Amino acid sequence: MFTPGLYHILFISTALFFIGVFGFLTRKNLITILMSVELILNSVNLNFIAFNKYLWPDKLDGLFFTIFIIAIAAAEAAVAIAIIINLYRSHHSIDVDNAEEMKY
Amino acid sequence: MNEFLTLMKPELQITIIIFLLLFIKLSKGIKNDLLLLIIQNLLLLNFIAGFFFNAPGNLFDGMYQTNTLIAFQKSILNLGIYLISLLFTGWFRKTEHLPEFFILMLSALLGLDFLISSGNFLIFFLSLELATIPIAAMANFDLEKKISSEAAMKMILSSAFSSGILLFGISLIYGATGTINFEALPAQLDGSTLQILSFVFLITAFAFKLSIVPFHLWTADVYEGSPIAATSFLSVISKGAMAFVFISVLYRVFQPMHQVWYNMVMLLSIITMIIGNLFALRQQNIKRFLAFSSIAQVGFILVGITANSPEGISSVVYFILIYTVSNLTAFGVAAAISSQTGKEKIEDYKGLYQTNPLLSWVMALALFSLAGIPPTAGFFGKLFLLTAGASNANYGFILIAALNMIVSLYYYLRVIRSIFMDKNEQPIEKINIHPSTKFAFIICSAGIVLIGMLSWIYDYIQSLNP
Amino acid sequence: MWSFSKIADLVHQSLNHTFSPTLATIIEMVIVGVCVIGLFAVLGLVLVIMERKVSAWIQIRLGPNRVGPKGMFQSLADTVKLLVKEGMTPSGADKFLFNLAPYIALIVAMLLMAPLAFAKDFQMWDLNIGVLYVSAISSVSVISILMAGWSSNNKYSLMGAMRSGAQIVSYELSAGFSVLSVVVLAGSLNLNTIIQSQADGWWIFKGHIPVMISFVIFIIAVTAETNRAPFDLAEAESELTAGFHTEYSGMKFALFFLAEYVNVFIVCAIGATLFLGGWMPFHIGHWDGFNHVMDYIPSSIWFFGKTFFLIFLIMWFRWTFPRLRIDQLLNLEWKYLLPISLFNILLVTAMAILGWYF
Amino acid sequence: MNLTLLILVPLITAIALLLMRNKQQVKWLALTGATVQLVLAFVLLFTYRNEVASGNAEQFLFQQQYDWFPSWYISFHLGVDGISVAMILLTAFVVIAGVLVSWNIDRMPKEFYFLLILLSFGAYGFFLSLDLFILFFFLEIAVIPKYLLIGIWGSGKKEYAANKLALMLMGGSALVLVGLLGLYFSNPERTFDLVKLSHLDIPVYIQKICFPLLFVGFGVFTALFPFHTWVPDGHSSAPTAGSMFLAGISMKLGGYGCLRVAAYVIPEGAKEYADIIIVLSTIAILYGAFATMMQKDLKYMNAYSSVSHVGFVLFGIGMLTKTAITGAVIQMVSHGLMTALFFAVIGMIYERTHTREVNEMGGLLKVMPFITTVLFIVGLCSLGLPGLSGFVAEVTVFMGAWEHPDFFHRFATILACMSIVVTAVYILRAISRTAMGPIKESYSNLTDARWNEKLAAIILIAGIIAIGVAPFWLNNLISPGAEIIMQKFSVAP
Amino acid sequence: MGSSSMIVLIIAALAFSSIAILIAKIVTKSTTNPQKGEPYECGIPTHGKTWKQLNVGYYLFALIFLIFDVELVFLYPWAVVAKHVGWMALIEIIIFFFILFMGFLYAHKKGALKWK
Repeated sequence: MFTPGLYHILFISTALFFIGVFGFLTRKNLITILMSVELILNSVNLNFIAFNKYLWPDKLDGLFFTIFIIAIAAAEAAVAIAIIINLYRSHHSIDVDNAEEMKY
Repeated sequence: MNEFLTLMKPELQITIIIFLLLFIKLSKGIKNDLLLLIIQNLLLLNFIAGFFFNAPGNLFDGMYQTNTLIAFQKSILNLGIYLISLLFTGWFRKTEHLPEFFILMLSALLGLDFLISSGNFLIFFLSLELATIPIAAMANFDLEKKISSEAAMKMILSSAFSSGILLFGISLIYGATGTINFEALPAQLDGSTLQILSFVFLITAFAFKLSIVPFHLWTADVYEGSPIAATSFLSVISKGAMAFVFISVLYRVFQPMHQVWYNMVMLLSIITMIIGNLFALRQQNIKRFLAFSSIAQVGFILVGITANSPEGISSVVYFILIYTVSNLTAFGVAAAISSQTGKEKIEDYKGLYQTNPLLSWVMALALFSLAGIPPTAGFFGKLFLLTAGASNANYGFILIAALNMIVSLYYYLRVIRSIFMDKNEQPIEKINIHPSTKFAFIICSAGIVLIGMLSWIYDYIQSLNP
Repeated sequence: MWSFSKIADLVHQSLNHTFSPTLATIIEMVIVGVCVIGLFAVLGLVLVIMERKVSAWIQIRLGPNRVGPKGMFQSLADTVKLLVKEGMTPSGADKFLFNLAPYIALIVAMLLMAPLAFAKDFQMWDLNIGVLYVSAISSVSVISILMAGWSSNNKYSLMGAMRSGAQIVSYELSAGFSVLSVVVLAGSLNLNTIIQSQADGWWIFKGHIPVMISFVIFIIAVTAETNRAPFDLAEAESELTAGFHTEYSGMKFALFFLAEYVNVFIVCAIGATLFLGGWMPFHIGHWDGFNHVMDYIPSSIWFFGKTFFLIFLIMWFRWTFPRLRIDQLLNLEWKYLLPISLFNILLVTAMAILGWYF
Repeated sequence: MNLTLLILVPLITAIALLLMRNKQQVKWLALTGATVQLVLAFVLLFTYRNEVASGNAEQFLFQQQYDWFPSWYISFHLGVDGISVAMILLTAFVVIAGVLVSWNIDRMPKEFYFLLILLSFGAYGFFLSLDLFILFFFLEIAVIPKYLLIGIWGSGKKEYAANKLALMLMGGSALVLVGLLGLYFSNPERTFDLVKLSHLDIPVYIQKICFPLLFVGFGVFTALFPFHTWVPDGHSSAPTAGSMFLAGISMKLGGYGCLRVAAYVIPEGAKEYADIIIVLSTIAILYGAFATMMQKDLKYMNAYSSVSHVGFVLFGIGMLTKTAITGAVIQMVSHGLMTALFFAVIGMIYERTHTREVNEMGGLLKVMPFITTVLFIVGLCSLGLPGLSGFVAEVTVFMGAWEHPDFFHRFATILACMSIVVTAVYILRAISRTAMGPIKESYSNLTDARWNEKLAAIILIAGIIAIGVAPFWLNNLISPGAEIIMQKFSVAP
Repeated sequence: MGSSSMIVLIIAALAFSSIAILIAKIVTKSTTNPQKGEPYECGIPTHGKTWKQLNVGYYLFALIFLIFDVELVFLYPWAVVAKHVGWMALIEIIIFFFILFMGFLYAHKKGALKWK
């Protein structure tokens, strides 16, 4: 049967990373931007797990890192969502184009 | 256990203060004035206690590292926090959620302390997030203001993005070397393409946090929108700690790739100085102005970082000590004015000297120090940064930096000019300054003058260098 | 004695004997899939009739009694009825999500089957992180509910979905904590290892009061998590017509219905595995004689017996307690269950370290 | 003689000034401070002469060295030779004159005097320091007070002028800084010490890099040709005392720096670029002179003539002969005194007539004889009348320049000499327009100089005449220092 | 069976449900009627937008849940080794819970756990 190797996983994770970056830079909706960031973090998780499994199976650093990334991502998302809710209350929109009180 | 207590002392102190505040919050409410007094004294104690029983050592298999220099760096941050608690008394007294603000700020400080002490990318990342997430919440503290939540949104999204990039870099380093330990990494680095790629990712993340051009775009908006205490924390303490970490990561971990990062940092430094200065030239809002000027200051810090020598570290630490005192003073004056009159434009400062001579002198001192004019400490700070940077004999680079000092002088003088020279029909009225703020101004002014003149401070920092 | 594992081995060998390994594997997979689908269907039918019978019994009435002997085939008849109903999609709905939601509900229920040990050595996937797997996959079920509620273009659906989301996520915490207390004692996340650790007595007996507290919390929490009365706010008929699946009809509704019952079965199976020893017969310490006698009862009987006992308990609740208001529901979780389970974990840990269990 | 006193006195005066509350107190305190400075400067002069007469042949006398930032090898190293003594005397003269002239200032006197004294603090420190780091430190200290002086108390386009001055001077000091760092890192001992550096052999390629940086950097202060543009604006916008300090002291900082740091430490570089210096300074001399002719405003006139006169300093340095260098130093002293006096007089006139336009004045001799007399004296000094200091200085420079036999140097010297003619034209024209002729109606009831103004003028005139009549004592004072600087050129390979 | 069982189960679930829905589609006959597509709300036409702003309480609970759930993630690895590590594990988890509980109390005090 087909078993996925390191390169397949790296391919996916890199793709995810750049999809995330692309989404972060091009999207207008704040929630979507947040989701793009989560995509980036998840691609990193994949990276860590893959490296740990295929390259350095005797060192568990990658696994630990992944757990912490998940936790931090959650905390970050919590704060971000709270802020976005607050932003929605004052701007009645979660579109970045409407958040333009400050300009050069 | 004993070792644990002594080595982790700075962090434990802060943790205790955080919990004390939490207890205070959970019990029956205390009046803001009294609470602020308690907090100020706690932070003073914290600052003083930071000088005792400092020993070098490792904890948790080198995940947590400390030495006397690191302890001193933490003391600088403690000093900054203490000054913040004094300087923005006017704002704090009006704040509805005072303990929360300090809990958040101290949590961020805790994160920064751990960040400085980190000996492993895991702790590094965790403490980095601990340091940034509360700042986003702090930025949103003026709940009713639109720009505040906008600032918080920009802060959290950009910091999340940058930590994503940082993590990607770390994961590549892990893949390339199999370790995330700072001690073990240098032996594994050979400058292969993958490592350089991952290093680029890492430096990008650092650039975000330090607001190095071209990753500075969030800085000005966040600074302007946040409450001024949060802004000052972000621009002084957070930035200072990030610089400490940046230098220690570059020197300790990426020493084998010295040539690679030297060129990168040099380029970043040049564009940061130039762009920061050019944008600062056209700012009208004092907070935005200080934001862009702090970007330019970061460019100078990078000049010192390129030295790749013990002098580089000491001059950066020394500069940040000075920068902390000077920039906080500038923010303190701006806060004192804006909390009473709500005026934040540079134009509004016209004729300030007629009504508030002392405040004007303090501001002038701070701005001169930021501009690097003798006899203020900023002169020595900048000079030593340039001297350290010049040890690579790259005089063109140093010349660019020195000329940028002139540009920066121009816009600092702009503020000085509106304070001292321009006439104004309706200058800002007499500002009532809270006694504790006055006290902070005295400390800061003394610091600005004396830190430079008393050479033993620099020598002390130099002697701490392991 | 015959056991499932021997049958499984026999099938495996004979398949490998006759076909090439790849083909054999594929055929095995097909067999497993068919078995699981069968189990699913059977479970759905049995549980529906069981619920109706139990409710009738508690309310002292007859219950279904027309179709088949004593109304045994009533649920089959229901299925046929649902099959011929038209499955509509409301005009304002988000079609894709609306149709996707029941699939996800079913996939989640199905995936949860994987680590269950139905009998001795009879398990689809002997997963080393079985407990984690179960809690991870079961969290996904809330997505299908939210998806269904959101896409229906119906206020009641949306509110029901939100309520049920809040409820499920809240109670997931207590459920997680009570599961953890067994993990602490057994020192493993592997369901099989946990079952083996109960060879000299089930945890609910070995672990004294703390584990009993965990067990009680677990039962309450899973009742809430599966949206069953008295926590069935998500589909409170009197308030929200039918909650998140108001707009569903026909077979899609049946799938939700089925998934819900299978979920009940699964959480009860997990509870039985963790606290009541799974397929492990009732053993008492080193009373070898007694233990031997108990071993004569097949392990699958033990497993299904315990599971159905728990299912019965949950059904019993439904007809005993009145429905909670949402504030009461959340209060119960956040003000009572969560602090208690936090504290309980500490107790269990202390007990585990001190060795104060049999 | 403890040289630290010379630095401490102005510093203490400045700090004490800030604590004063009363306008009278401020004035008298400032005057006391300035007097003490003058006394100290004379004490220094006499002790120095005694010391030299008693056979002390050391290059720098009264050396003091304290560690300051030992990890950078920076020390607080003070010491004087004849050149520094001359410059310190000049500073003391100008300071006391400046304080006296601005006796009647009514806008924020405390701050005004504070900044003046702070400026003098920077100047003293600069002339005394033998460590390049503290030299640079004092150089920069002397910049910002000028900015504030012009910006707050100035007139005309004061903000523009203040900005231009501050930025150009700081730009100059930035170049100096890079040059200093180059020197610092190229010597094996990592020292900023001037004495040590002068004994080290700095590689020639480093000298070739550092010399232009240092020379141009200091040259900005000295109105080196393309960088002289701050001079007219700054001088004309500044208040009287500010102009006096600017022209009298501040421009000399640059000249002293060029001589002491650029030429002395980096002789090879100086040799390399000497021709360019001569070209530029000749241009400055001629350009300054001709530009002065076009001016109608007295302050602008003096400002441009300063460009021309200070050009002689650089011209002398560029010649690289002992006589020329001595002449350059004498020119610095002479021009410092003269231009300070000139600005003081212009200030006095402006205070009374409220105009600086030459064409609007006339016949002032009748109403203010003292002031007009001083104007005569200073004008004559400026055009180089024998018996006054200007003559001595310029003649020494030309003599030094004539020592070079080749065409290039001769030609440059002749060109520079021509400027004297031009100077005579504009000075005489200006004096005749202001002092002679019929008096305007509105000016008929103007008063003559007050006691403070008289005192200031007398002090400065005394200096001018002393140099003019007895130039040898100044020459003797300076020439040992110039000798040592010259040795570097001859010894170097 | 190992991890491939996940694939098998997903396929089985998909197959089961799609077959069921397909059969239902074949068996039933559908009629169209504009009223049929209306949301089912007591027979009266729907009033206002469906996706209205929900009570902010849901978000608060979601946020608090997020924090606790993540914390639960950390407890899983801890729970496995707690018995072997011994007292240190207990002390560490007490500190952990203490911090967590302070946050919980804070949320409680702020009224975040009160349904409004």
